[in-house]
Amino acid sequence: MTTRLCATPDEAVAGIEDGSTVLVGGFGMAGMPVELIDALIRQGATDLTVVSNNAGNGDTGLAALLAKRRVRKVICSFPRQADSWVFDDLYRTGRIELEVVPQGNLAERMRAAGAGIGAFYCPTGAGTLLAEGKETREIDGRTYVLEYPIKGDVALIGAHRADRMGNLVYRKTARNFGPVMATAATTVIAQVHEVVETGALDPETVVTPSIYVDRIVQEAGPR
Amino acid sequence: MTTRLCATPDEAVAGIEDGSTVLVGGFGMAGMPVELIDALIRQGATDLTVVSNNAGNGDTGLAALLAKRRVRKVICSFPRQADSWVFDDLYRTGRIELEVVPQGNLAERMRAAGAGIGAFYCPTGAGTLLAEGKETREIDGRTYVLEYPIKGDVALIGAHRADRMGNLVYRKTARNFGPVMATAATTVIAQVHEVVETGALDPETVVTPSIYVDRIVQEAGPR
Amino acid sequence: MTPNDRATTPVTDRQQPLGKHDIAALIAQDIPGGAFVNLGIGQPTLVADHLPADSGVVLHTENGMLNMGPAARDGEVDPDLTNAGKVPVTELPGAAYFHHADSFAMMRGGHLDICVLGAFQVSAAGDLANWHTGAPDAIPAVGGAMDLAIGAKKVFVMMTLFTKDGTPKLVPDCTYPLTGLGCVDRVYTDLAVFDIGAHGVRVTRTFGITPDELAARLEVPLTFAEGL
Amino acid sequence: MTPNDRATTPVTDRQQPLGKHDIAALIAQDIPGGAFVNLGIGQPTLVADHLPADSGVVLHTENGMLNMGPAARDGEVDPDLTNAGKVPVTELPGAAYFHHADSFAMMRGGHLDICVLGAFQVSAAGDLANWHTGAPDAIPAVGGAMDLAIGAKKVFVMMTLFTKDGTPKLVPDCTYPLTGLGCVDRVYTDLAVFDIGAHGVRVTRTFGITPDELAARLEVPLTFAEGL
Repeated sequence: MTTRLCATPDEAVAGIEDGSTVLVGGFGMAGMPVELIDALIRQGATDLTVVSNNAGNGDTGLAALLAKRRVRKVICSFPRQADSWVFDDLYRTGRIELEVVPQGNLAERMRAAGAGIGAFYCPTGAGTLLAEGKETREIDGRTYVLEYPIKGDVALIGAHRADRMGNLVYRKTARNFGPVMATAATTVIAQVHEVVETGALDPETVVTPSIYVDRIVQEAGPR
Repeated sequence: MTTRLCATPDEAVAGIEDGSTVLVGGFGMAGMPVELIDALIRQGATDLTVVSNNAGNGDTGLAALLAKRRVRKVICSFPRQADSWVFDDLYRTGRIELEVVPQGNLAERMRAAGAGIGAFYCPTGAGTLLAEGKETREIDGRTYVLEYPIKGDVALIGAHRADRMGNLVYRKTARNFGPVMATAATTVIAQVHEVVETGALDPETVVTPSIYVDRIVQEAGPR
Repeated sequence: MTPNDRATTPVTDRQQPLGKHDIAALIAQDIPGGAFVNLGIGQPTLVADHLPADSGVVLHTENGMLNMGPAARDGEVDPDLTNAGKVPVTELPGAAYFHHADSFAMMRGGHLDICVLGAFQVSAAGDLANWHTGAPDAIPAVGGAMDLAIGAKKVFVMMTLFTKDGTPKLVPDCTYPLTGLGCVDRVYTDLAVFDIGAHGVRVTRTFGITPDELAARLEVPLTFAEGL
Repeated sequence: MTPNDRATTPVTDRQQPLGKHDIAALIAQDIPGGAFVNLGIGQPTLVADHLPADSGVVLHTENGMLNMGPAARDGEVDPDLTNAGKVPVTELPGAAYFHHADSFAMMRGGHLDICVLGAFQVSAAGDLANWHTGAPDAIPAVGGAMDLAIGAKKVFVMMTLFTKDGTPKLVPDCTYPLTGLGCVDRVYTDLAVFDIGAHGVRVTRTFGITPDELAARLEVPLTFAEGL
């Protein structure tokens, strides 16, 4: 599956279908694929399930996607923020579904999807609201909750550099969910600060190997 | 848990107790912590369970540990090799136990131990001898086998460079099991080609963060 | 191996309740040198300001970093380098970056020595409630709290002992939705420090309150350390 | 997205059975450009020698590398760089290294387009037996075979069609211990190529054997591609 270098974010997000599950990288603004989200808004896919750590900030990016009513459901760990008014209003008026997932389960469930794990027993959340209705099991005297993979149709992630083959490196804490989401979606689209020639990245330092990356686009905007 | 820089491999392996489960890194000779294994032979711990991809080659290293009858059980994916005569003889004469584990399960079961996962459903081996007696479950029409973590009391691993804090980087395919084993054992001991000052490793390239490493020792021998 | 003990200067026991900076200083004194520590968002981040520069304490932030440095000052701000509260921070020599699944594997696998969390309530059995008020119109948001609560070797809570209206936050049973069961080891408050374990709830320090007053204001059975 | 189709020069159908290098060449022709491929230890590694330099095929080795290059020649040998058969190899531009859990996650998560494996037996249902002869004194050793068998999008088998004593290796049911159930998509042999799927076993090529002879020597029901 050869990685395609796209000229624009619009080319990169072409073909995303209504009803898709879209994994969106970033933790706050760090690693957030802003240009891809803006292109997704222009592209028009709707009835989406968005999987991301947060549920949008201010009026741009994910929040703008939500405001346009393109999102049926959000799966995230922390929707409530000082500036999450778009989500807050949609949620309080019953116009969006929410699945709150502990942040570690969010990451591990996507890893499981990428790694071919059918389900796993995890101690997080045992005995809490977020495990209600879920299967549990005692293992060596500890209670574990059975958690299932979260697989994406598409992942939109931000990275620092890509080579032309599609290998990715990240920068500092902007790495966050990108490498995990890249393993967990059928089509992985990366927005990068810079595209370099194949061979320019040290193979020891590649974080997301090219096998996981379908399309890359270099950011147009200033950082 | 501050990482301790040891002067010798003997200092590094001091205190390993009889009956321990010892994870031993390496795939063939790449990443094999030869000096630590030799020190473990001198140290004398016995009744060990050894977890490693192979079961020793020739008459040195792991094979020498086996030959001295210090190992009760081997958990590995591929014991049979052209030069695994020490293991072969012990096994055929009923003097050593063997648990054969698919290589991916070996890695994933150690990852689970390090990641706090109680058990996981995995498709590998379903319907084969290696899943006999194991719990299975259909998930989305596919059969998965329930696998449990493999936790070590001690891990002996080889790495390329350590900084004095204990951060590790590896070299090429010598990385193999080292990073996984480092997460899965109570006491992690790394033999490295070189110890550098803290700050000399690029934080983006650290593969095993210092939190996982208890003791490091620089190799005495030539590479 | 246990973290190195580090010479500490105890906070002098006060005749007055502690402020949040005093509580943070107290917690910092109880963190052994060389420990790997996660400081929850909000007040627990203040603990970092009270760790001696030579403590060797390594801070973890769940968004993928070990050996996090202090908050970034003007001119140091890097949008790619923040803590879990999304505040710009710095990196120290010996730092390491990793992705979210690796970061939470580290937390959930029991590799952190200590985490310090805020709380709405802590129960006598060490149950923690810190993510949800249970109010019907509240938007639930859990972040990494549940992972930290069950993952760290020791969980310290930093909170005021009473709400503004005087309701105790150390309670027989939590009435707010739980974050984790039986996970809290120690509770640092403005009025006292509590150890929680198989022995029950034991008061180890008090600040501006007598043991009798404390016992009278809490519904939790207490024992007291010698000398209190 | 599908791998790019690549212009290939088909192996001319032979009046003689293929040798192992011919089989390897045939498999190489069927690997689409840009595919991510794992070649099992033993004969499947020969396939690499027949991939055109401009194919864009990326080789994976389960001991933690993508974009593996050819075997190392004298002077290139690096003890830290081997393939899964522990043979010294080289790296190509755009290579990446990763640890064993990540490597097997890649395999088991369905990210490899094709793997090529040797076999003792393949059944009509696509069951694979390639790790254990079942002999009572055999020392079992599985390596990564079971992970590859269930993980790759397409599993190609490369083997002789008969053992040295003439026993078929394509069989109604495997008698050797299984590696994986229903996992084989295509079988390349010295005498014929077989597609296995819901349609049963379909012969797509023959080499030095007639369809009637093939049907007579195998106990597996066969269908034949047009023109055979």
